[in-house]
Amino acid sequence: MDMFIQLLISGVLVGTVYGLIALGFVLVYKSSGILNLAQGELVMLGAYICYTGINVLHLNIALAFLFTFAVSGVMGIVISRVAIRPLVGQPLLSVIMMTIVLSIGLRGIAILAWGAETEGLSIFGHSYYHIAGAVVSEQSIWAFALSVLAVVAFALYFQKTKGGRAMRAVAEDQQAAQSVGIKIINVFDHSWLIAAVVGALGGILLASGSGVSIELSHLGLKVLPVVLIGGLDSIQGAIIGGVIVGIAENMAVGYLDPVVSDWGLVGGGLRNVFPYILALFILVVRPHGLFGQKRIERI
Amino acid sequence: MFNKPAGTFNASYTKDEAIVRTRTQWGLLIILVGILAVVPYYGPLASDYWINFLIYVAITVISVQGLNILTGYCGQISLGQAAFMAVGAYTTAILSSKAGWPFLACLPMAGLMATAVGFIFAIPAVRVKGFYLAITTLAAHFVIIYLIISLEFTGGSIGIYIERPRIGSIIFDSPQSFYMLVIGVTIVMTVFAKNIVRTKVGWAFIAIRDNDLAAKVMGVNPFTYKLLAFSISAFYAGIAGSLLVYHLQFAHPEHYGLTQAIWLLGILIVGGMGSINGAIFGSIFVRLIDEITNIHISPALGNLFPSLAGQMSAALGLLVFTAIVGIFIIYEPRGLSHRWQLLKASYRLWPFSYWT
Amino acid sequence: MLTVNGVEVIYSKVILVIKGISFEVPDRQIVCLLGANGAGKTTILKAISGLLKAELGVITDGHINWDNRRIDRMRPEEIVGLGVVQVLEGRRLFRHLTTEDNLKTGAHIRKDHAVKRDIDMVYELFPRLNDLKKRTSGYLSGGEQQMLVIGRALMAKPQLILLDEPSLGLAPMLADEILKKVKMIQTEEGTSFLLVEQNAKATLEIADYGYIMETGRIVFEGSAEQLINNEDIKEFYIGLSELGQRKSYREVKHYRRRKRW
Amino acid sequence: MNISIKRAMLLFVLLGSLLLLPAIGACGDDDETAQEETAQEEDQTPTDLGKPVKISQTFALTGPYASQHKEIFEAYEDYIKFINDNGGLKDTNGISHPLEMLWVDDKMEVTTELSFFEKAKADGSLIHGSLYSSAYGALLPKAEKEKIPLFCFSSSNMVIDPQRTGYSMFPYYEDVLGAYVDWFLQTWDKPSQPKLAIIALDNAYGKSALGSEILDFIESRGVDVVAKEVVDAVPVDTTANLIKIQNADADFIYAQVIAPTAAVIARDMQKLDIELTIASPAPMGPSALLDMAPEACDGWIGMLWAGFYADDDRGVKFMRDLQTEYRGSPMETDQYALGIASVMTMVEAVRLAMEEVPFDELSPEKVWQFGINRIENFDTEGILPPINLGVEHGYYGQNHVRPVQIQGTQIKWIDDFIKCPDTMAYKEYYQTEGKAIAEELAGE
Repeated sequence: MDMFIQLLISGVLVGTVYGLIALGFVLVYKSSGILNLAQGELVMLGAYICYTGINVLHLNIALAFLFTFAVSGVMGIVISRVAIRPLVGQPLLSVIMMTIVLSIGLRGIAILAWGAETEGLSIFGHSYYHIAGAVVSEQSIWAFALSVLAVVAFALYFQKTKGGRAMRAVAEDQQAAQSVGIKIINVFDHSWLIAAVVGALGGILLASGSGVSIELSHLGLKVLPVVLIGGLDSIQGAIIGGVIVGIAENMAVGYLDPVVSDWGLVGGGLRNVFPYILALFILVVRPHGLFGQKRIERI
Repeated sequence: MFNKPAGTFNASYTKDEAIVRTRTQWGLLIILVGILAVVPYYGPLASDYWINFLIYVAITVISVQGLNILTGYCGQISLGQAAFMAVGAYTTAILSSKAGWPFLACLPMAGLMATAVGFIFAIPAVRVKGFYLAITTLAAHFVIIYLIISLEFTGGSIGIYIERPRIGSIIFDSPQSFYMLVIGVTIVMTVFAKNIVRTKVGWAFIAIRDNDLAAKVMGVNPFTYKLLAFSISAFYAGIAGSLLVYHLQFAHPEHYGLTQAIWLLGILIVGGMGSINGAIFGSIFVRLIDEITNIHISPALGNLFPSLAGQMSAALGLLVFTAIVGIFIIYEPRGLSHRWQLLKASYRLWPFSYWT
Repeated sequence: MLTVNGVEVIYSKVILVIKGISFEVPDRQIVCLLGANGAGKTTILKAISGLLKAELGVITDGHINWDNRRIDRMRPEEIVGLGVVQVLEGRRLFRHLTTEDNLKTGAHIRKDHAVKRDIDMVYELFPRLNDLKKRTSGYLSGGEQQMLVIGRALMAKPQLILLDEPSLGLAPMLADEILKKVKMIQTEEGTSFLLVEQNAKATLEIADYGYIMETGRIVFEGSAEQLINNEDIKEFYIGLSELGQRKSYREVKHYRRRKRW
Repeated sequence: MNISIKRAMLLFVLLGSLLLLPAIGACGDDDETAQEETAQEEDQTPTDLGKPVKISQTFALTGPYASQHKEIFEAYEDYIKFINDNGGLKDTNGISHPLEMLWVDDKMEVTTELSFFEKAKADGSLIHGSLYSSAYGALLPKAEKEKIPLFCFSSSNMVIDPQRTGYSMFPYYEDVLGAYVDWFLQTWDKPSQPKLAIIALDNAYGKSALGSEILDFIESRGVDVVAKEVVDAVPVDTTANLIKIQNADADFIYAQVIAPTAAVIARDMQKLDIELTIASPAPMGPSALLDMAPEACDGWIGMLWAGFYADDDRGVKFMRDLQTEYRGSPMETDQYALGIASVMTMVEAVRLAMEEVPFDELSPEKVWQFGINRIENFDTEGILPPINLGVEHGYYGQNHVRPVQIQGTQIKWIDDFIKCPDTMAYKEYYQTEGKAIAEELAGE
């Protein structure tokens, strides 16, 4: 029982960060219809930029966060202008490949700038708390709190402001949005900016636990089952999907690994694969995820 | 459809459907095959290094042909091709090393096994489309590689060694002989692909790619044909994987990473989707650039800037791939095959090449 | 005043859709474009509003002027900024936004603070929308949706509205009501309209001037009265013969094949 | 139309410039040949400098092992510079030859690895090295066929057996785990059966600790393996795995991971208040762990093959001097030490062969025959225990590990070199049959 609660709580804490990263992903998809497979690299770069802010520029933590957001935001806009704008109206494969290629290029840039070494990123305290029968680290509480804060801030922005409305309008109908004078490419820039910033925040939060490395970009791939489960175009789906994946991972390690281990799968190791298997099953039942909209297609 | 020589008209449907239409084309084809046969023995490419490279390009061509049928013709994006290659490779490795099956039995079995696995993963995949499909195939990749690395009989994380292929009493031991074998299979698979896409099945694929709802209305069942496309594509991947494992003589899960799948898609884009020639051009072009960058330039660059050697060379390959594929996506989404068409057209229509 | 001068539009680099047409929309007037499906009416509207570019359409010849400024090379948002707003065919709402949010997006390009007042003005014009303020617009009825898209266009404070088939898929009564509102907007606000319609009879009742398009060309033009009284127009677009009887479709077609403007 | 022409032109310019890349590469080659020519000219004048002697090595400077491999890469560079600054290698005629390393970043792609191997072969490399099993496995059949000596930096026992022309001079992962179990049992004084938990990285390197042979071995020592956990290379959270270990009531842990993984595990262990002996094999890199999780890694043990850490052996001093000279300051990372040990051995094999074979007749096969097979009790002066390679010596390479521990902010040796047990039951195979094959190869 103790184990169950511990796994549940750590799953929720990590899952919120996944949800945050998935949010950036969903946003780009909604506004520009582009599957951003480079989200993992935005996460990784965010962590590196923050590392530079703290360890090279010797900024304090708040400034380092702002520095990271500013640099990532600019990067998001540059990506949007250089790589994404030419893709308007291109076939799906081109769009998907472009983001994949982008992810490879960003990894190249990161290696060029920071080398491929692993660095520690210690920004939160290292104390531990007992909450509801589980032990949680200060780092994961911060990660949870900041993710929730970011999600709420984002939701308010999306619902209440002119920019947010423009994004929602573009997400619904690009041509109609153009017809009322919304500049679509600005909205693209906007969504990439936000995707880069929430990605960077997610990167900092994750790296504060596991250190900064190129491999951090693989955590970006965790976003994919999240959005498959939640639905590519649903913001609440992203958050809930994130939490589901966080919990599912932990439960898979805790309860399924021993089972499959007995079946002959050495050591289990379902952590990464289980969310995908779950996503595959959900897709069979609900091809648009739990919260995704079913698109009505016309010939 | 400007791929017919000017002034050449087809007098019958049989002729219209023929793969090779004119005598010149027959001639060129024979010369090409002749060149391919001579290359490992004479000329600048007659070294182990280049033969190794050509073998790898040929294996890539097979895999890309499969992906081309699925993605280029049927419009279904797949990131799972590397994993299906792994299925073919491991089928071969296990049957050959543990059960002693000969090459001629292993090769088709590898294809069929990959087809079977592809079929299983195609069932959820054909229900979804677009981006969901892309991620679903990604899921297939992770699950397959996970199973390979976790199971005992696949050699797990250790890998499996296998012997050189043999047919009857001939052992394909030298690079040259293995090259011949691979080229032979590649030609057969390419002709097969060409045949698939010009038949009714091929047109059904294209109908689904262009609009699967419309295809459905026209009586093409998208579900069946998508499954078929997935299966054919996986079959090609299986054959390619089988040849690759014979080439390496070693099966290891790390050889079939996601990067490989991405490379295959990149090659498809550079070559030109929905074109049999494109798959060949793309494979040669991208692999050549990759080879030159990784093997020749990146260490040289590293030696030039010793303090940054690691960074430079590691980043270079990634950036070059990004540049090539990115440029093609933005400036020439129809790929090299389109350029080739233009070239051919301007040659045929010369001096009246105002068609373009 | 909008002047379209010798415009030619090509789609996807091969399909010539508009074959050089010229017309004008004077200030404070309702001008209608009539024609069969595929005549290129929607295309010319999109050419004016700049939305064509997103659809791989290109204006290859001619020019479009609005108040003596060339607008055919401008981006859609710039054209909206100059006071020319298109209302797309098929009631293209932002279906998951509320009625009020839809109206707010209509004012996207505006920087002033009178948005709230203008929203109230739209509610005054379409009182039914007032009751549905907080409703998700996707759940409105067809007529309400059409009112909302017109209202949304009004939020940009346009001088010219390009209105594409407002009565499409609406019951005749609702269609008439919408057209009446259009007339009302024109007289009260002084907004001019370029109206594309299939329902020629009702349209010509409110229009000042009309053009007939067929396969990418303007084949006939005249004031609303002239058009109404023209026999051919009656025949093809209003569907009445001289005797005031509806002709069978086959006969019309047959005749049409024979006669070309 | 204009736009498309412009685009086409741009495309061709860009592609053209890409195709220029080989030209640049060729320029590099030209330089080399130019160097060779000048070297040849110098040959005739009695300045004692001959053609370069080439060795080749691949690294994975991209991917999960990048940071380790970069240190190893630097070690190779420094040592080769050192050899060349000290006159290069002398051939049978007493002429000195500079040493040259051909290398490539294989990005963990086997095809690059294989391609480079063929190129190195064509360029006259005498000995080849790769760093991890998946690449090594694909090279071995080719190397074997042409009798090219092939070094695998770190490997699992299964990949490398039976040895013919492929070598790992460091102990196998399985054997290191065996050594750790034995080492732990020395101090086990409780009456109960000791319980071991294994944490493995989710890849080939990690999972080699979970092979059935090694598990059988551990069982044969009377140790119960109570948990087999698999974690990501860069995990977010290992709480679930550690709770299982906690619940299984393990007495000690073996973590076949790399430093970023270890950092997360260390923190989670602290969080869950798990205080058990935990050790990792060499690729983990205790110095990197200390950088990443200084507050949580106290007590972590590294079962190292070589390393720095305040030893006053001559070899360690040598490495420190090397780093000071070529890198500005001593960095003292354990991967560097492994790199030095490895390149030293490779160069030693070439040197031994050059003593026997005239320079013009040098070939990989000769290096294998007269170099590797003559490496007996090769002394790295304290970096590693004496190394034995080749047919006559009972063991290929050296099979010792030495534990270090992170104590506060220091890393300290806590024991001397320990001989690893032979954990593979079928090891007898290459003591008999495998040896016969090797002898047969040597006899040809």
